[in-house]
Amino acid sequence: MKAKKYLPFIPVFVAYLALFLIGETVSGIWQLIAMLAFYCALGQAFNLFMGMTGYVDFGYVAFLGVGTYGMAITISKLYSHGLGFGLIAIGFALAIVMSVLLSLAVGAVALRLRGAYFAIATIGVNEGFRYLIEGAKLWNGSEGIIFSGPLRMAFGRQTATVLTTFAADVFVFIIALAAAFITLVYMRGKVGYALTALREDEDAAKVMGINVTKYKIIAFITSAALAGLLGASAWALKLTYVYPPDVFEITYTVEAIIIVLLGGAGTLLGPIVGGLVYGLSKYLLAIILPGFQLLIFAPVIIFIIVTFPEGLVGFVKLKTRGTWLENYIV
Amino acid sequence: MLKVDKLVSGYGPMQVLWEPSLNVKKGTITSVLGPNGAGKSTLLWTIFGTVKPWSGKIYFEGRDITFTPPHEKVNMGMTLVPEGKHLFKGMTVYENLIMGAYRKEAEEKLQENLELVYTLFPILKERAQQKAGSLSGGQQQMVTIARALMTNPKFIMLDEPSQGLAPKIVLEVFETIVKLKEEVGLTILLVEQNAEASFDAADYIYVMHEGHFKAEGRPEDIRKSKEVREAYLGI
Amino acid sequence: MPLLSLRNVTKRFGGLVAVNNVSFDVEEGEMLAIVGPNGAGKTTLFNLINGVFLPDEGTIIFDGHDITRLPAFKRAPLGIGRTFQIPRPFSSATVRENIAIGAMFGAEGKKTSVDRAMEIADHYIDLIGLSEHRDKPAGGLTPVEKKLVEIARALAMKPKLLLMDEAMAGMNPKDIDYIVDFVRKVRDEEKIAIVAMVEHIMRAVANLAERVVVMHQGAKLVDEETEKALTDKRVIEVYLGKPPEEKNAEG
Amino acid sequence: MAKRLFSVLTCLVFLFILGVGGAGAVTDGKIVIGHPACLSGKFAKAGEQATGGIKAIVKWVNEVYGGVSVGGKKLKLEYKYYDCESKKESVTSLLERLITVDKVDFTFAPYSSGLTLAGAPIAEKYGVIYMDHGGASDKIFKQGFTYIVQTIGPGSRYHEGTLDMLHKYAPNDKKLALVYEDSEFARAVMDGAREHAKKLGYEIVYEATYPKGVSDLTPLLSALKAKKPDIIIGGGHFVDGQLFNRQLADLDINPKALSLIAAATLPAFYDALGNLAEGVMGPSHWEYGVTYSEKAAKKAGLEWIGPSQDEFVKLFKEAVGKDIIPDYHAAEAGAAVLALVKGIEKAGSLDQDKVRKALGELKFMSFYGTWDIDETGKQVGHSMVDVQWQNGKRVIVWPEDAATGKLVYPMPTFAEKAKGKKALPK
Amino acid sequence: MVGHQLAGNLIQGLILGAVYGMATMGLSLIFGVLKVVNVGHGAFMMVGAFLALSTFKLLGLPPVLAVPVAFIVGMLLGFIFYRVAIKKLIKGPELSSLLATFAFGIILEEVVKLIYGSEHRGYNWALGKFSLGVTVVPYTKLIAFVGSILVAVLLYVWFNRTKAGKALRSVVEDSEGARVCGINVEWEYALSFAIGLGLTVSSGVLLTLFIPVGINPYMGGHYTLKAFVIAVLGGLESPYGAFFGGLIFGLIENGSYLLFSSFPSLEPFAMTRFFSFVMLLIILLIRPEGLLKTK
Repeated sequence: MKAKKYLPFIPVFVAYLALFLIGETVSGIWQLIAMLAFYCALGQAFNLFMGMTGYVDFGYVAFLGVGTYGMAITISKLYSHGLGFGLIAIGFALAIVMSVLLSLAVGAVALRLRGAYFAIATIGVNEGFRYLIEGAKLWNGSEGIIFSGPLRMAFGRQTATVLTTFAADVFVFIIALAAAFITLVYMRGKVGYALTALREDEDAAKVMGINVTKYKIIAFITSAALAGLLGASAWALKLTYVYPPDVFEITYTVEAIIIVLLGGAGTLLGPIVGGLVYGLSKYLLAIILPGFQLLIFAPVIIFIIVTFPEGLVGFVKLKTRGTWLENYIV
Repeated sequence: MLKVDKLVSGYGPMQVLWEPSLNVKKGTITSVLGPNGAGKSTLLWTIFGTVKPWSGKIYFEGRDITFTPPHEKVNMGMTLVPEGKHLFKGMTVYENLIMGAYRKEAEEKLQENLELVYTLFPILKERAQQKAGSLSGGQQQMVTIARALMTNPKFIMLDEPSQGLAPKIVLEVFETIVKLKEEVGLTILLVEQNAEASFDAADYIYVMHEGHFKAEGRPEDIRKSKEVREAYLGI
Repeated sequence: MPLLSLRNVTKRFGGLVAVNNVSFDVEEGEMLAIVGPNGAGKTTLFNLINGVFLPDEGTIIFDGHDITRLPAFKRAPLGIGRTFQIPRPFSSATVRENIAIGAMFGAEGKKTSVDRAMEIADHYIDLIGLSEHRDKPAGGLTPVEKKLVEIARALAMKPKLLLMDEAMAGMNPKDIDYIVDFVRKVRDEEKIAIVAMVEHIMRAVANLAERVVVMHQGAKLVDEETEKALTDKRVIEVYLGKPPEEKNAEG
Repeated sequence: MAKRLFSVLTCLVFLFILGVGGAGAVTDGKIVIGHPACLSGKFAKAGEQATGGIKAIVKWVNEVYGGVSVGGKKLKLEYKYYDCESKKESVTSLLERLITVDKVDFTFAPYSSGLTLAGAPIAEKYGVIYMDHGGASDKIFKQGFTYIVQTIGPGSRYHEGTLDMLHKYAPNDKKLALVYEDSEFARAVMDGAREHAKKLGYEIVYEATYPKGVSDLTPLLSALKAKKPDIIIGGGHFVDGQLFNRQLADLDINPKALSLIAAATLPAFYDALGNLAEGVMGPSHWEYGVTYSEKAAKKAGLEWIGPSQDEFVKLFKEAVGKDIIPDYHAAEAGAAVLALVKGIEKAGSLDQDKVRKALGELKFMSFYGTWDIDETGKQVGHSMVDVQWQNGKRVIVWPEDAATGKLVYPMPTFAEKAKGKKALPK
Repeated sequence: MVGHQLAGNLIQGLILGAVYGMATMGLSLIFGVLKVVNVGHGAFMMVGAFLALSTFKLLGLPPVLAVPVAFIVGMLLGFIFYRVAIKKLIKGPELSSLLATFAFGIILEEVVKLIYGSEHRGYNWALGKFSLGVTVVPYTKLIAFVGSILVAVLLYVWFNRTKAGKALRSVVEDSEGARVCGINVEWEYALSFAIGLGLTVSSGVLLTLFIPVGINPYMGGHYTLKAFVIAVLGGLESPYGAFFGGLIFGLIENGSYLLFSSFPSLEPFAMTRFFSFVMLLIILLIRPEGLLKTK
């Protein structure tokens, strides 16, 4: 009974493991795999909140942004203190703290709103925050932080290269897996049932004794913390620089939405499928038709959305209901 | 006037209508009775075309209108008075009525129909410039019926006209429905939960349950049938 | 001490007084019907008791707690369950999950694990006779089945007081009898006080309730034992309308 | 439905295999340059120019120059590029693909300091030379990367020449206003300009920045108007420069000289503003009309390489298939190819470290001007030119030895320009 | 002096605000009728900007003549996109239509890039200017201002005085009610999507009268964001609310600059943006139905 609940984690784990192993064994495609993992992780973390609550956080990228800053600030300020890998750990910790703090602030304001109003309020937070950084010259303002140098000085050439071109991506894998696992734990626990209830009917849920605000905030914070970690690894540690317009770019939220919807909102496997479809098709089009890929890509999105409104995994889930696969595809 | 043959429809994967067949004679009031969820409203919405039929046929004055879109059905002289308050709350009573005369043929007869409506519901003339949303429940129901009359129909379908109204208002509404038949000469298909009121008004009754017609007949017969009353109507 | 007691409760919406200075008590294990035509203020009253609205005046005491200003989600764990006029099950969740959600967050929610909640759900599914629909999404059920799921969900909350909003509206007599019997049985077994709100199905009132509160235009009109209440002159007047000469007063 | 799903899945698997595998380019007898270019997204304009410039020079090397001589053999150049959509995620993956799957020999950075930085660790990891042709930030070269080589000049010096020139032409007009975009690059330019202005004794009467993507500068300009500056210098990118000039005209603010970085020197600037651009100046890395030639190289004692300016323009037009004049984006990318060719020939090998060493020692002149890098890879040899729009043409007015005309000072007022007055030297 | 500057800024802000307002009306209309958030909004404005550019540069005609053309082009695009995707998506999850509009935006950007390239373009339609003492206003801006108001008024008249407009209004009020009146609701949906895009594309033309430079395929992005804020200011579902929301936004954006520029450590422009987004949040909290909606 208990173990059965976690069966759906098997295909998720297998998918990420396979992706990881392909990247490891086939030489020279690690960055592609890393990009795919980034998109999967982005979808997985975003889905944790959007898929389970039905709320669309359009300003989601702000959490990645502050996470990036968390790591960037740590490395650029503390690199000379000889902290070793503790430096990275502090960076991640600061990323979590900053994204959680921001999510608390956003949640307090925006989570009272619903539908399009929530979405637009969160856009406001994202844009407003970016302009605050530039306008009040927080954290170096528009000049951003470039910290490849400090990273090298802290770890040496060799290690720094490994950190940026490999370890950062491994962290992304871990974050994706963690996001998937937390999603499943939530789904199978009281949090998930509370979220299902509030997604379907918020007032009825309240009357059932569900503290809807609490559960929304739980999902929101978890999702934000994962985003912060993702920013800290995939953007800070990997790219070693941060400019405010680059990390608060709303396109990333839209990408997260696309990934989740392509795969199927609220499903566990959806973000993986969505991330792979999205990342791979863009990548391939960029190779085959450089400069024209978006022209092809956009109609493909429309086609998929029209044909599979419940997402690819959502569609398979409906089709496999009642078969042995039911336990695995969630 | 209206003939429905083995109609099947539903929402998403859920089938609601299980092949009911029905016949409405010209100049009569036909009533469909049954509890909530029996599929009465779905029947009307499917006839009108908001809900797409899965199979079966619908004929109006001999023409096959199974897949005719709703606005064309209004052109043919058929309309529906929806359950609840589907009126334009932000517009005045007068504007609501004018919207009823949207199609050309109805617009030509606008003055004529407006007079008729004002005779039937004098209160609406008084409140013509008031926002429809500010009226009482009973008056709102009058506006929806009046608006339907403005489409210059031959045949109207009423979906639970007594829903949510105080008992004495229900009586008034049914009196009006009978007037529509007798004085205006309309053919009426009526869907109701409130069996007692329907018995007095209707010429013919169908009893619906879980998407099927379980009984049909003249009101006296249905009223007499203890079995039907006990099993389906709860009176 | 009564289980629930309302004292001089008033709720206004703009200029409209939806509930006007209403007081009454509900004893433990009692079955009370609140009767009144549409617009009498019954639903508002329910919403005040379980916290969807907060009253403008008056106090509400439940089981020794003053709950007048308590948010809705904190009232359910004290033992107030509720069903809606139009059933509102969580459509995408299965029947079993719906009922389990009740158990998870109800009066004993804190102590109830997810697995235990599922077992409780199974118990109620069997009780309401929906075993074959156990793993179907609740959205796909018929209205009557939805209503049953909703009642089971409320019962799984282990309430001391169950508020049933028009639980019988629009059902056929067979189903009404079934639900009435079912509710009586559960009440007798679990000692739940039941307050049912009824618009016009007197059959259910007569069978179900021991006492009737009649509401009219937001105020309490009658509070009597069932038989007395149903034959009360004022009640008949409210239900069948005033004499014809006053007919046009409305509006 | 199931069938459709199946076909979608099959396609996916197929695409995946295609993406992962891909045919490795055969590199024998060729030198392949890989470039994750910005052909769409926010840097699409610069990306189009850069790919055009590279294509033009590759063609010149193969057809006119006859190939790159390595170890007695003449090797042809090949150019392979993908579109990174101006996005950092794509830069890393496409750059790696170019290095590992396509097995290119040398790589080019995408445009902008940010994207250049995004790719740098990958180039470092594989030890492949990474030609920076569009990332001007000085900070890139303080990070300790070894394989990065810059062609574009560092930002801090953009406006130095402008100030020197104005100081010489109008020593008494001392009221200077600095108005720049709030970006890392433009701030570097402003800091450099401020320093230099102080040295020259300018009085900075107004200094302000505006954020990227601004659509109305009115509030800033009305404050600026009150200060009545003689000289305004600033800018940042393409759009804001056009906007700045346009709104100066709208609000009737008439400085005697106006110099804008990035925007003012592009043909699109005049195209967009028409006569209002008359007399406006801009510092530029390169302009059509500069006087760098084989002769000039000889005079300066430098080795000359590459096509003449006119040849380059012709090749560029062929490469992009449009009748547009290349701007400095194209020129600096093209010049980077020339530097690479020269470096390879000098090293006599395709070995990355040898070529990198050779590039470090290389100093030459091309149509783009002088090319010389310091030990970090930063460009130090290239000097900026100052361009002024005179009668619809870009005239190089500074430095004097490269100038093709004389500065018009003060420039006509906007009211005069609106009536059709041109900035013509007396 | 400061008073002068403020007055000047506010006048310019008012003009820009009118253009912003008109540019947001289409967004609100589409959301009001279809509950579709048009994420590709800015891309449609960009199409209008290119139409204005081509009218002036290729045909040598006053760019303002492009307004009706833009309206028709917008409507055509609207009908096509409605038919291709929106029709099937309005009944589905609300996000799917959002993605479709995003994809439409990309398609427009890439097609325009194919035709015109990614150069930043502009045109110079010189009509002279007039002075108001505190500031100078070119006649082109005046035309943009008057044009925006005119379009808003026309829309208002159309909505409230014509039969077709009333039909659309009735669909907004209650689509079932409209259906039983014989109104073809499907058609009204398509029509409102088309009109919404028509308005958006023509607002792109008017925008170029205010800012005739920087016209390029990717120019629309930040107008989309601004339009969202403005739409919420005005109540999200009401096109006129959006218009007044635009006026307010323009005034605030330009008016608060002086305030922030008195703090030397701040970047005042970015702070005005920050301020307008903070204001958005405050409004959403106190009056989520919008600042201007009376109901």
